[in-house]
Amino acid sequence: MTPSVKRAIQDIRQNRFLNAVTIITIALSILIVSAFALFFINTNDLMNAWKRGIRIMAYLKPETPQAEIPELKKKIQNMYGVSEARFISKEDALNGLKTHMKRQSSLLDNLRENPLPDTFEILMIASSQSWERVEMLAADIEKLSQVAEVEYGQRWLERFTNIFNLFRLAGYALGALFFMAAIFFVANTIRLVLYSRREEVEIMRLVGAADSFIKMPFYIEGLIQGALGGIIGLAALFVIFLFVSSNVPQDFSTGFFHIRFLPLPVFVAVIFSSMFVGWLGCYLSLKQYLKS
Amino acid sequence: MTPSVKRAIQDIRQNRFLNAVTIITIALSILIVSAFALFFINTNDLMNAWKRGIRIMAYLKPETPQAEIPELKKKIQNMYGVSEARFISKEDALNGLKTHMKRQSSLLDNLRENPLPDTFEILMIASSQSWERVEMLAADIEKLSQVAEVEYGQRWLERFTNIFNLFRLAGYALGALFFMAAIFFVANTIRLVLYSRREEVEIMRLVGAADSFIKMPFYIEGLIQGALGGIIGLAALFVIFLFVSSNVPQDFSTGFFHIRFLPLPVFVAVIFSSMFVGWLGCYLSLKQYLKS
Amino acid sequence: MIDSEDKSAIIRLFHVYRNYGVKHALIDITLDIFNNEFLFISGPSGAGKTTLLKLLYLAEPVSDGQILVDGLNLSRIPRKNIPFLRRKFGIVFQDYKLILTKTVYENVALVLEAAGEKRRLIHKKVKSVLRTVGMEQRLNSLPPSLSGGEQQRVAIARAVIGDPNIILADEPTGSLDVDAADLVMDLLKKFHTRGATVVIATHDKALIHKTGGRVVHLNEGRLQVTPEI
Amino acid sequence: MIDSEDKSAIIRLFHVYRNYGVKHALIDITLDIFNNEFLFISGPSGAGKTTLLKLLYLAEPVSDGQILVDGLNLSRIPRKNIPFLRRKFGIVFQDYKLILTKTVYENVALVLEAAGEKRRLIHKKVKSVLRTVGMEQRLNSLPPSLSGGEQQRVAIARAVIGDPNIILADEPTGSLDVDAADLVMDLLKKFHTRGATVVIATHDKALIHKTGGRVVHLNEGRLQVTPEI
Ligand SMILES: Nc1ncnc2c1ncn2[C@@H]1O[C@H](COP(=O)(O)OP(=O)(O)OP(=O)(O)O)[C@@H](O)[C@H]1O
Ligand SMILES: Nc1ncnc2c1ncn2[C@@H]1O[C@H](COP(=O)(O)OP(=O)(O)OP(=O)(O)O)[C@@H](O)[C@H]1O
Ligand SMILES: [Mg+2]
Ligand SMILES: [Mg+2]
Repeated sequence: MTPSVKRAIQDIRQNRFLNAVTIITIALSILIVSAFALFFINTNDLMNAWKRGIRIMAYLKPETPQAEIPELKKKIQNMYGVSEARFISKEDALNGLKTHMKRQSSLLDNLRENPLPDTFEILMIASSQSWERVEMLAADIEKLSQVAEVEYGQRWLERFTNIFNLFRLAGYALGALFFMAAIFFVANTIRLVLYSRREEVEIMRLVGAADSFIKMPFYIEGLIQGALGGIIGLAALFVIFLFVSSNVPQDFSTGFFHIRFLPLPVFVAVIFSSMFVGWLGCYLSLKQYLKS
Repeated sequence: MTPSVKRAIQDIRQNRFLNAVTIITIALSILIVSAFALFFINTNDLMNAWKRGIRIMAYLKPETPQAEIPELKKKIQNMYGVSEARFISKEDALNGLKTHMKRQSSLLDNLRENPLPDTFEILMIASSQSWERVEMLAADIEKLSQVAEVEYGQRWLERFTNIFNLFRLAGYALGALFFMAAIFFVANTIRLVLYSRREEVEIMRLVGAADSFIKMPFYIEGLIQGALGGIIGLAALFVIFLFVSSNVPQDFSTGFFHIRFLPLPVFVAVIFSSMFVGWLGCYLSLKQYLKS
Repeated sequence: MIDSEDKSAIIRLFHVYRNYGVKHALIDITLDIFNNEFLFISGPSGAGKTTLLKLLYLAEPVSDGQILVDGLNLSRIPRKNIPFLRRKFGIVFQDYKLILTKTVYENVALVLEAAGEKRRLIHKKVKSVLRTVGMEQRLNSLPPSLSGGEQQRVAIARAVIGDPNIILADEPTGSLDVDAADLVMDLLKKFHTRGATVVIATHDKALIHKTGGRVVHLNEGRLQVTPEI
Repeated sequence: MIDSEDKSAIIRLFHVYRNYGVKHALIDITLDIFNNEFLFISGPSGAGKTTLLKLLYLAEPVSDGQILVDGLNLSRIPRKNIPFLRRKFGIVFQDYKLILTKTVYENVALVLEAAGEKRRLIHKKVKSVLRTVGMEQRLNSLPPSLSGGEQQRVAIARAVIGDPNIILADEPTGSLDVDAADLVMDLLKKFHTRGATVVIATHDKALIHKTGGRVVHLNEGRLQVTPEI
């Protein structure tokens, strides 16, 4: 063990209260920011699951020959953003309408001929979706010679997307705010801690210690505090996560989307960021005290 | 001005750095918590606007005489949670269906007789809505002798409500977390500030100052810091609010719901809470230093 | 030569011990300090002089034994009455214990403010006492900008401003040159003349010889009472 | 009587001034301190003794004038080299300046650690120097649990442990009884004999008379050079 590390550990022991305060502050900040990240990741999953519900219906012209269908299908499937194109013949469509209308299906029994067109139901790739992309794709499909008309989404789906964008905007604003606040709280706590130890720093300088000698243990402490704070914060988040996710309505998490914890890379990134923040807090504060 | 207030003001001047740190910490905490409150208030507004879209359709039995309609309407309107019951005759319904079906409306032209029933469209009071209430009300209406069948909402509306409940649950969890964290950060900052002033407190005690004499200026400082922090935090939130709300898609805020800032009572409550937190932070920390 | 006029004890110690862990700072101290006495507690570095004073104003509790101050048993004083006990004393701390963020004026005024005195009176008294110790020019200085001796003089001013019954002075002239020390001793004698009991802890034998008064000698925590000089 | 054997100046002050706002703490000081000299700076409280020492180790800059230490012009030393200047000095601060959260051992060891010494050597040296000042029993005590004199002895130990070229001691015996003071002065003389330059700031005339050496007298910031005693 190098002398600096030894001094850092000694120092942590000698200033238990101050170290505990710093570690808890970092842990809480990490908890907040990563709770936000967790919320966001899951909301995004949810949004994608929802968007998988967006489908474009392309009604074909009545005169389209059956033979062109497979080629047309291929054409649509090769378009950018399309994940699947399912052909629904006009007979299937009528049957579907009958089941769907249930109570009013009697009025369909009296038809002389099937008035419905052949249809392609087109699903989109979740990741590449936005309301604009859906519209662009729909316009492209409409340009195909066999397609009579295109219908996509319902009014509510558009509305929902708009609402979600509002959520997302507010979410980014809040997230950025929390993130900066967390950095401030940590830097600030470290600054107050060093403020209450400024005499010690001053004495070391007076007896001939170089700035690097003085700083080193503080930096190491900052890294240790950052690592501990990050681990504690994520552990706390996991406990809260378990609690919340066990309270989510069953049909929800077993349904079309699963609540999940932070993925491993994010997890590791959080710990490293936490260590970086611990170090940075020391760096900025020490710079101030060692200036003159 | 009482001596304590004078001493508090002197004290703020003599410890500018420490006071600035405390005030900024309180301001940031207030900013975070009230940003969350703002987000929540608006989301709730949005949710209510959405829910106003939930309507129960009560299809009447074909044999119901026209004469019973007004009485039935009155009956439904008096039911708990109902805001409006609108009668739609079977003719109106068929016309509506024709416009709605557009492309397929040709198939309705061939009908021998109108197969649709008379209908009541029932709107609910926004505030008293939950999925359970909608279901209860629907069940009650179905019990009416003239009612053949009840239809309410669509699958997606139920789903949306579920999603929103998930949002709400996660939101409460996050909100509670932020709130506690903010309290911790403030209490902690005050504690560190008092830690760096513990010698001063100790000296005052040694020269015969009573605890109340020592505490008073700290409390007054806490209140002043709380008030200033609260005002600064809310001002910052207002600036952020202006920025975010000017970036919200136009059809949104002009549409069925308006983004709004915190209402005045909440505003005032936040300032008072902020002062309380400032005081509480001092109280808890001083209690510790004055123990032995 | 200073005479103790009143022979009733104002401070009484009975078999007092003070231990820090295994270290015995004071061992079986039994001592009466009389009303209006001028007493020196002498002894080498680490003898227990400061510890003895600390026990009197309840900065620390005794490990064993009893102390009576003005008839009050210190171990029976409820927490909330400790400030009233301390106001009987004027204390010069060995390390001064000035508040570093407050000015000289505020440091000295603190004692009277804590006792609830009026601002006007405080102002007059602080100025006058600072003049006595020769610090009237430095009212608005902060302690870190004062020399060692100047800080000590402020500490002495703070100790006597409340017109205390008992003055406890721990090395009150340690940082002072002979002239300043004489000034301070004259001040303490003046308060003694006015009826105060003065207890001075010092290792400075020259000071004791010059001033006179009863001397008790501490050595490694034990008391060696010597006859009055 | 102590002789200065080598007459080349190790510290030179030319027309040095130090002002704090309107206050003139040092006025036109011109002084040579010779290699291996044993010099007393005497003067009453507030004369400027501590300020003079502070200028030497660059705790504060001069307001005007020049100071050379070991041939280096202090106003030309780049910031990053200040630690090396300070390592030439062993300093006893008037207020000790011990780190309150570190043990006696750690406080003293700090100087050698900062200079990059090996742990083994540090251990040996710290123990030996603490023995010399009679504090070998208190290695693991924190400064607040030491008596005033004990703290001062630790401060002295820290000042001499680096085997400094120049020892600056500000009232090094102010909190010590006669025996402990003699011990400390003997220690300083020993370092002087080994070749160190010793500068002692004190108001204690008795100490000066007893020890001998050159004396310069400060009064209200002005130097009055008296002939060698
Ligand atoms: N809190 C403490 N913990 C451990 N030991 C202590 C504590 N306070 C004092 N001591 C020890 O008790 C002994 C007496 O200390 P005290 O301060 O009373 O000495 P003193 O007579 O005032 O000496 P000086 O003249 O050097 O000030 C010393 O050895 C000191 O180290
Ligand atoms: N930072 C400062 N600001 C203002 N005045 C100061 C400052 N430092 C020192 N002084 C003043 O300069 C004068 C000289 O102070 P210095 O500490 O050098 O005295 P000293 O000779 O060491 O006295 P003592 O024997 O009492 O320690 C004093 O009057 C002091 O108040
Ligand atoms: Mg003492
Ligand atoms: Mg001095």
